[in-house]
Amino acid sequence: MCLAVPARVESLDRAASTAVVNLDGISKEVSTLLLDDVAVGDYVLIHVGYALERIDPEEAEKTLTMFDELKGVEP
Amino acid sequence: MCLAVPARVESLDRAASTAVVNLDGISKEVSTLLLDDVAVGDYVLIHVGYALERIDPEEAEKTLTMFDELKGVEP
Amino acid sequence: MKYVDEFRDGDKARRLAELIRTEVNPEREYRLMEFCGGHTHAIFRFGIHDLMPENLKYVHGPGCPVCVLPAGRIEAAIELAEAEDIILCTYADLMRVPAGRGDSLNRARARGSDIRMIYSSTDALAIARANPERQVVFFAIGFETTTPPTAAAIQIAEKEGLSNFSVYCNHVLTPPAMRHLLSSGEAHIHGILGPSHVSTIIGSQAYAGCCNDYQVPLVIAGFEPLDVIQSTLMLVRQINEGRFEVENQYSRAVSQTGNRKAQALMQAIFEPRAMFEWRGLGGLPDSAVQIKAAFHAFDAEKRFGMQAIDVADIRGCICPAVLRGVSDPVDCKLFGSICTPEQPKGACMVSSEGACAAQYSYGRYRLGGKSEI
Amino acid sequence: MKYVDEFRDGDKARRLAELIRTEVNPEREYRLMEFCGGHTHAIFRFGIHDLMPENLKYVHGPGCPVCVLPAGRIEAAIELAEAEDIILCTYADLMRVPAGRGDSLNRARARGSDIRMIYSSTDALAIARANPERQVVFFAIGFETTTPPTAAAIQIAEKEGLSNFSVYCNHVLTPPAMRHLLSSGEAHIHGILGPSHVSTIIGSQAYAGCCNDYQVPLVIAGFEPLDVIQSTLMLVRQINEGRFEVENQYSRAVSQTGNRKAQALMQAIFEPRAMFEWRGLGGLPDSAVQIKAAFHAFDAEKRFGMQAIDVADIRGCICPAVLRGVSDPVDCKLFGSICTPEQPKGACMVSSEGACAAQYSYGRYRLGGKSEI
Amino acid sequence: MSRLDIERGVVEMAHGSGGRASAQLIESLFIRHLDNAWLRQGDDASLFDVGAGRMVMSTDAHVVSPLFFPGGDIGSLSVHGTINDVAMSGARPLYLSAGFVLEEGFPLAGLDRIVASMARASREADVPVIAGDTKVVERGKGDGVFITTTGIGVVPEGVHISGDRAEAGDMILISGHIGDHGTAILSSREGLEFATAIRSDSAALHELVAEMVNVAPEIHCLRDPTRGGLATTLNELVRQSGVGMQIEEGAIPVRAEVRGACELLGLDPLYIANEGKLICICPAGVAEKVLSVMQAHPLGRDAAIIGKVVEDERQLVTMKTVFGGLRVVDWLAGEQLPRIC
Amino acid sequence: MSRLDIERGVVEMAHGSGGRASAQLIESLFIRHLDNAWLRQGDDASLFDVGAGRMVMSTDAHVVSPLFFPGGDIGSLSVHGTINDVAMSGARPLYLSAGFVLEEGFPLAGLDRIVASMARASREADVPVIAGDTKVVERGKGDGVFITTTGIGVVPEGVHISGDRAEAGDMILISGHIGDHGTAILSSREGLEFATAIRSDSAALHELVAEMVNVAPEIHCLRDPTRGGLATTLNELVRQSGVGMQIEEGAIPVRAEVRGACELLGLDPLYIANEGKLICICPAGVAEKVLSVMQAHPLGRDAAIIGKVVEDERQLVTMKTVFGGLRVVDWLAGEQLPRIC
Ligand code: SF4
Ligand code: SF4
Ligand SMILES: [Mg+2]
Ligand SMILES: [Mg+2]
Ligand SMILES: [Mg+2]
Ligand SMILES: [Mg+2]
Ligand SMILES: [Mg+2]
Ligand SMILES: [Mg+2]
Ligand SMILES: [Mg+2]
Ligand SMILES: [Mg+2]
Ligand SMILES: [Mg+2]
Ligand SMILES: [Mg+2]
Repeated sequence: MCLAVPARVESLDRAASTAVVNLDGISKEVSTLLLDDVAVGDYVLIHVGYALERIDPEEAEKTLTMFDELKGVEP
Repeated sequence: MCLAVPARVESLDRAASTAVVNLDGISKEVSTLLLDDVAVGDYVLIHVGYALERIDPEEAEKTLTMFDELKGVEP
Repeated sequence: MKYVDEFRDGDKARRLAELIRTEVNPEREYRLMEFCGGHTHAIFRFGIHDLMPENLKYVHGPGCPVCVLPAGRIEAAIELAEAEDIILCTYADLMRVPAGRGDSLNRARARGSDIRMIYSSTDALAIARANPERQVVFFAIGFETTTPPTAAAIQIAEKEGLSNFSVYCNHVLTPPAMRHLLSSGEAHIHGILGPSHVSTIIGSQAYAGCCNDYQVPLVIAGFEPLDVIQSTLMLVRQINEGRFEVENQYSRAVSQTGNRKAQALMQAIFEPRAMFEWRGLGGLPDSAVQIKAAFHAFDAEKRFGMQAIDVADIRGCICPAVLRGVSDPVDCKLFGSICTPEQPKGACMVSSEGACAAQYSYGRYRLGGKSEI
Repeated sequence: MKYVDEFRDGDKARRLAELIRTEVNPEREYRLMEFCGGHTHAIFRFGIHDLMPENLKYVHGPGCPVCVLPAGRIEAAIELAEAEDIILCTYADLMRVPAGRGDSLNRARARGSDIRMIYSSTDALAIARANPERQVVFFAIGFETTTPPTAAAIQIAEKEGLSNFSVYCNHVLTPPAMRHLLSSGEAHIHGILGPSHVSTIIGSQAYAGCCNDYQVPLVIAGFEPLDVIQSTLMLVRQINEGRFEVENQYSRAVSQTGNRKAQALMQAIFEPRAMFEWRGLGGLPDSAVQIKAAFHAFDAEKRFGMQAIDVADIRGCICPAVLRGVSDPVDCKLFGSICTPEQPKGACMVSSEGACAAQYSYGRYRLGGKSEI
Repeated sequence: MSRLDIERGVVEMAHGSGGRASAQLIESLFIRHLDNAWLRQGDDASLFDVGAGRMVMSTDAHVVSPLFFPGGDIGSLSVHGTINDVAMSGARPLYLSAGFVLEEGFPLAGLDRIVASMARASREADVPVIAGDTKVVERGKGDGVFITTTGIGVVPEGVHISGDRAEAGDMILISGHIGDHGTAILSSREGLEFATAIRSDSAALHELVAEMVNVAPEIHCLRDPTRGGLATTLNELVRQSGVGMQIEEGAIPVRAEVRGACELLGLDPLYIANEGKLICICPAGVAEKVLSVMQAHPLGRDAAIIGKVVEDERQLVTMKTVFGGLRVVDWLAGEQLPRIC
Repeated sequence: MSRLDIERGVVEMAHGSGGRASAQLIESLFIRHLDNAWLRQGDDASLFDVGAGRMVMSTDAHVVSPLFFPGGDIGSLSVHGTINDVAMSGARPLYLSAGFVLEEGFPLAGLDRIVASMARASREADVPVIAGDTKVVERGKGDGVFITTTGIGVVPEGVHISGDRAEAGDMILISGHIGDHGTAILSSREGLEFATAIRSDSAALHELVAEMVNVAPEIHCLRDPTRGGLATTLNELVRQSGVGMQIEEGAIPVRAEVRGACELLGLDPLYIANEGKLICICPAGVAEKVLSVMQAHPLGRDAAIIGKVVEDERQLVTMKTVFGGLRVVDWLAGEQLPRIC
């Protein structure tokens, strides 16, 4: 449930509480009403035209690092 | 101006002040609000969906008779 | 078609025409104004003029409701339709009549206004009943023939309490226009083919004063070709005999006093309008009707505060002179080149009763020039 | 696609799966409920189940907003759209969901109701602004992820004084449903793949009590296939180790406390609903929200006096059992014959998150039978 | 196989999606009625063999309102209309294609009736519909059903029929009463309803044409006077050929009912549409022979010679009225609408 | 001669009346752009010579919204679409016809742009539009412009391409990236607007096809994956041929932007429409040769072998995911709509 995709914030219109986000060459205006302190360059999760939450790059990195335990495993 | 055609009254709906008139096989419902005492069989002049006036058969006959003075005239 | 076919007999027409040819005085001119567009249409559609002697000329009159409606009143209707969320109902005849700047109801409709063509005033009522949440305005035009049906609609709307129905009233009166034409004398008319269906309502006596005052004979003439030719003969005889009476060729439908019920209905709903602008004739006092104060709720001009709009004359269009019987359509430089029924510049090129349209669509064989699409 | 492609790496997926295969205890069963339809979809779309050991089974949960919406509430929306001159706005997902008697919003639209699909609650506001003379009703559905955008729309409408906008609120809450499932115990679940995007709003702590009370491990899992597989491994390990903690695999988007701003907005506009009917689960107390009294003007149920409608269950459809994790779609006799995504009988055959639709559209290669159109 | 509820169902957007719903609609409705090997084959294009020679192609979009009218419906009309346009080159029609634009919400029962009627017309004419396409538009963006048909045919050796071949001296023939189709449509149009026994003349004229070109391959022009009526079609031919025409009002067959309806609404039968009539222009020498063949065919029973082609650099169609007066018969200007004056 | 105010005018009912206004519209707009001897001739049907052989006929109704989109418009689309359907039989397209349904009030400037674009597409493809028809419907009963085009073509000797000829062992090729057209349309659809550099792939594929059948007349099937996308088109072929198919997700060319748009809206590129791509199914022995020819052509530069035909009495299309998992690739169900869950 709840389709949401991570997209990069390209620009912000703080007065209107909107941002233009980009997802692999697709730009779309979304509402930032649900998020304080969004910054250009942030990755945010987009759901029904709203930015739901920021993606934390360090946590993402950590998760990816956990895959390193796969080294040596033969599929 | 004022396109109007003579049509024969086929039936009457006195309550609704309408008549069904017939013009060479074309039947159409018209309003009789502008005419008192319309009778089935009368020919009436139809204009914008209203019966305007009865055609007087005797007067029509008289007019046609006037054409008789044409007898003998060579076109 | 009973009461139609008998009056379209070609053989009788030729005999009648022959009689006219023998009776006309070759030394003089006979300029007969067909007041009504209905006669204009019959003359061209059936080719009556070809049957007439050279010195008898039909002069077109102002009796075409769409032709005499000033562009400004169409413009006002378009403005209303564009400004308010209304349904504007009107007779199809009006759709192509030029308003200002090449505009028309047709084009306003194409641009998005809700403009609907109706066949009868009862259709406008039906639309109002079916759309209670919207205002329905009936753009009404016409002479005394078409006025009673409008009056009937207002009466019904009042009875039903149809609060979303109103009428943009543009009904005009025949006798004042006729008086105006005769008083100016510019058209040099020797006789008048009098209105047929208008007269069924107002009666033949309505013209008596006019004929007397201006010493012009008038024959109330039916719209079928034999009616027109017979009435022509009657006029020729009056002229030859120096009479200026009201005669009634169309006695099968027209009485002396007209349709009293329709007259009463008109009087119940309408009252004279102090001044009304006619295309061609200018402002004429007491030449039109307006909705009485008691029915103001049904008067679109009042309800929507409609304002008269001034639309500049079309450059080169001589409609005004054509409608006064002073000029012939072919005198117009735009006729058939810039102005055609497809892209009419003036109102007279729209209705098939308009003198220019009748001339162009039916009478062009008399003229030169290649026919273009 | 950053933060997407890294989590769809097929090679890593196979290695992770291998690890799971080595770590599972071949002597026991692992029944893991993917609570969310998003996980169901990922499992079938990417073919994750084929990578899993035989004794590890994904059990589908009720986490698909359109699947759990009772037919009666769709029926009520259709009745409203047909009775009043409204514009009904809704997410496209809802359009094909069966209401009673084979009806759907799609069919109501085809019959003439003005039903419009929107992408965002802001679109519903835009429609309301563009149609001030008509009532615009937003048929809102969804879990805690989709609720804040609805709250935002109501807040904006109030600020703007948008008096023709209202919301038919069908937002439901995740933890009560989860508790209900665990308390019944019928699904025999050993671990839960916890909601990803719901958790971005409500935070990971929201499940702590649940896990404790029912001694079931839960891993909040992202929706990408590697997320699902990694979370599966994490669950296997908890199960093997006898732990029942809330772990957060989706830490890149989910914090312990969630999105406080979104939570505050929800609390400003909504309040718990004493009782809400779920398809499959029945009436659950405090399992949904309703619009607070202060915003009743924006509550379509209040504004239009909408009544709950009882729609009989579809004969043979085992959606309720599927949504409770008790049955598998293929246990349904209608599956793939009478019931297909084209002509769904139950809600689970509509959304591509619905367990039946996912099974049919993506997983049918495991079954026999010729594919029909 | 049919999962369509033809009795109670309506057209839905999904029926135009190109997916399974589209396939169901095509199989259980279109192919069921129009059944032939080409449609069953289900390819993007349909294959057929031809011999070397001259072919023709013609297309017409059909948007009639109302969809069902006395004497036909949009289905039969769309078959007849295109067969006729192909036949007006003297050709033998071979195949038709049909493109449908359906409005969301249109009852499947109505569509079923239309396609059945189309299939009947196609069978009776022996011209199969071998290719088709269906699109669905949202409610309010269409008007029930639009059908665009395209036809191809082969022209017999020695036949050279075209609108630019009318010559001074040629005779002008009409295959029967004019105005029936337009009158039938008017009679059932909303807000204008009147009762009449008049039915649309909608019919496929290719067999009549085949007999005509058989006896008189030297026919110069054939054309079906559809939209715009006899008047407009004669003007088209006059313009193409650079000639003039003179017709006789009294010679033109018009039914009493059509005249009646025209008088009532202020219309002219010359401008009323026909869908089963043709105008033939041929050298005077063969006119009587052609007329006999026409009159011997059920669809030309009331055929008549109505005038002749003349030299006229003004390119006018003129008509001798029953009075002996003369008038121009012009192109239709604007739309053909009822008038009050 | 033109009395049309193309710059500021709009379509009026009279333009569809069949009278003088119709003639003006056709002469000053349609014929001006699509100019050729057939249209200038002005007959009901257009004549051409053919040699003996096998011909094909195909038709498509075009109702795209919006009418203008990145990379094309309904005019070019209506030419490409039908040329492609003709070409998918291996045929060389010869001629097109076009039937227009115009909505009252549509700007003539927009119509002019559409017809100009159509003319350009037709010229570039060297397939003339030789017959046409135009109807006008009242405002609110259409959607600007609908265009139904029909095409005919000739099939070269030795070519036998049909959707029912796929055989187990055949290879499945796609001529390039999928989903461009549908993504471009979505990006400009009201209420869904997003910015992207993606343009419709709308293109005429007949020259590519000519080269393919030239090197490999033994090609079994060709089809353009339009509405319903690659997924639905493969299912159609599976059904026609009574086989199964296995494709490789990783082998299917999809642009990043198309994937992005699909992720954002919850769609699947496999179901997104294409208007300049083809699926080719051929014996494995010629697959590489066909692929080379495709890749050497500008419209097949990114062609790829994406899978193979297998025996499968269940008639399923299955796909190996990039994971190594397997999934069914089903027909499109309902419409392709953005989803939230
Ligand atoms: S021809 Fe046209 S422009 Fe000239 S007077 Fe008549 S209506 Fe006016
Ligand atoms: S297959 Fe259909 S009928 Fe059966 S449980 Fe699923 S949705 Fe219900
Ligand atoms: Mg044609
Ligand atoms: Mg035709
Ligand atoms: Mg024709
Ligand atoms: Mg097609
Ligand atoms: Mg409609
Ligand atoms: Mg096709
Ligand atoms: Mg196609
Ligand atoms: Mg195709
Ligand atoms: Mg045509
Ligand atoms: Mg529209």
